[in-house]
Amino acid sequence: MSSVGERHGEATPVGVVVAEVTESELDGAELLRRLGDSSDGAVIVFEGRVRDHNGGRVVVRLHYDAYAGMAADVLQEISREALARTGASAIGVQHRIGSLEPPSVSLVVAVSAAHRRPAYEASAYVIEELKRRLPLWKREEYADGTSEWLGGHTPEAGARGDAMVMRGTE
Amino acid sequence: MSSVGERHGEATPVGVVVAEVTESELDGAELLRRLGDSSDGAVIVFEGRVRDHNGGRVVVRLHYDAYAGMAADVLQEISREALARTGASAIGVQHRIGSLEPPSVSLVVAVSAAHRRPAYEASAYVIEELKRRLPLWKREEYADGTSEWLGGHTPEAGARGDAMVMRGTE
Amino acid sequence: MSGRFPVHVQLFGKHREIVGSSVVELELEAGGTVADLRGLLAAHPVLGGWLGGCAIAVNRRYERDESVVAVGDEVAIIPPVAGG
Amino acid sequence: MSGRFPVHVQLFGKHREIVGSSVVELELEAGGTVADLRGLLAAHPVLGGWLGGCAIAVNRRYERDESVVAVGDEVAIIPPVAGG
Repeated sequence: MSSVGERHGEATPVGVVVAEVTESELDGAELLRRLGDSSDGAVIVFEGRVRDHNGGRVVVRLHYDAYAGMAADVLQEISREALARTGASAIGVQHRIGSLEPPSVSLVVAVSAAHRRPAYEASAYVIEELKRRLPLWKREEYADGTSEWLGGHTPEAGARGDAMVMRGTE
Repeated sequence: MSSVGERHGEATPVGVVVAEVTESELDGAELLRRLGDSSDGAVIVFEGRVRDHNGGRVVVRLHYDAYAGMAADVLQEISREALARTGASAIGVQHRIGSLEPPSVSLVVAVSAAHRRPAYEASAYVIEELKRRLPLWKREEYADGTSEWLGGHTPEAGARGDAMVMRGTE
Repeated sequence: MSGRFPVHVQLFGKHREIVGSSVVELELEAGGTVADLRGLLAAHPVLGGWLGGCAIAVNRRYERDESVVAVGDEVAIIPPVAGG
Repeated sequence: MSGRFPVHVQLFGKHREIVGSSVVELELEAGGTVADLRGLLAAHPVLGGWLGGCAIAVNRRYERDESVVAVGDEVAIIPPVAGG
């Protein structure tokens, strides 16, 4: 894996390896292998998986819908913010869309960094922020044949962390 | 993977899947596959890897020495504490010993949980605590042929988190 | 610029389901803002009751009520998001 | 119990290197504690200068200075640990 900048420095930003919304099956192991060069002492992979129950109801399927074009931009933006805030060296993030059955992987967030703390911080930041502003929705389908769109967060205009940008009349 | 307790409850403790010190090569992907049943919405795998530099010096090899019998007990104990504190459902932790070259994996910590927060908390707890009290040492070997045992933490007697146990005359 | 221009508002999640379409077409006055767009959406017979907690994205960015919408802008209503 | 008994103290990391062995043998008085053991180690010609920040493990648990060491206990000096 190629790196940018000093080979033996503490900060070797490799950047955003992948930031995508996809209908393909996800595999955290793939990013675990791809991320990290020889100056990275820590790699963390988070997999979000579809659970077979929620709030006491049996879940048979989760359907994810996304504003695909915007979602990829938002994932890219969140990843860059996480790198800038924490000094982590590389991030890969993938969110699956379509119909998923338990225990399919719906989300993979992978981070590499020189040390463990920036790796944890970047990983948590990406997940918290994507829950806040990734234009993506899920409908749970239950064993009794009913289904429900799950409530979530209202994204804030201009809420782009360190990189707040306004537009229009302001 | 078998689980203990309620299949659809929020807390289904599966326990400590593995807690070992080993001379064999480590692979986080293996635990990523093993951990998590259909009630777990989050799986995190942390890989600690040998870096090719430290404090400005080029590292060619890291030699890990352990008090093997005790180390396995300590990993088991830390893992149980992490499960009890966070409500995570399963943990696997492996530390490699012997001579490792960059970017070999020296440590794998894998956690599954119903939700992401307990997964992160348990993962961080295991790593922080093992750095505090796992009887294991590392000697860095540098490009110039010199080597050095790295300084670390002094383990505290009775420092066993929630499960503090005394012995002897007290 | 004067007069009215068409805006194709993209729908997602529950909105798409209740409207039975992935887009609604509205007409905005020149110089119209995100707030004006929200006013038109509130008057929509089906969507009107389902705008609580929604954001508006213009050209793939979340925009404040004061932002002006221009001819050709890509506009979408974003119901509360729930990724992960 | 009275008299003295042998204690085989396991060494690790730098200790093993400087002593050139994985064990040192000491004799402890019956009823002797971890503190007594530390006293004997401090008098060791090689180890004496390398005990800063070390813990003592008895039967694979870190023990306080007051803890009594008994015949047959598994004893080890634990230099500052550095896992990860």
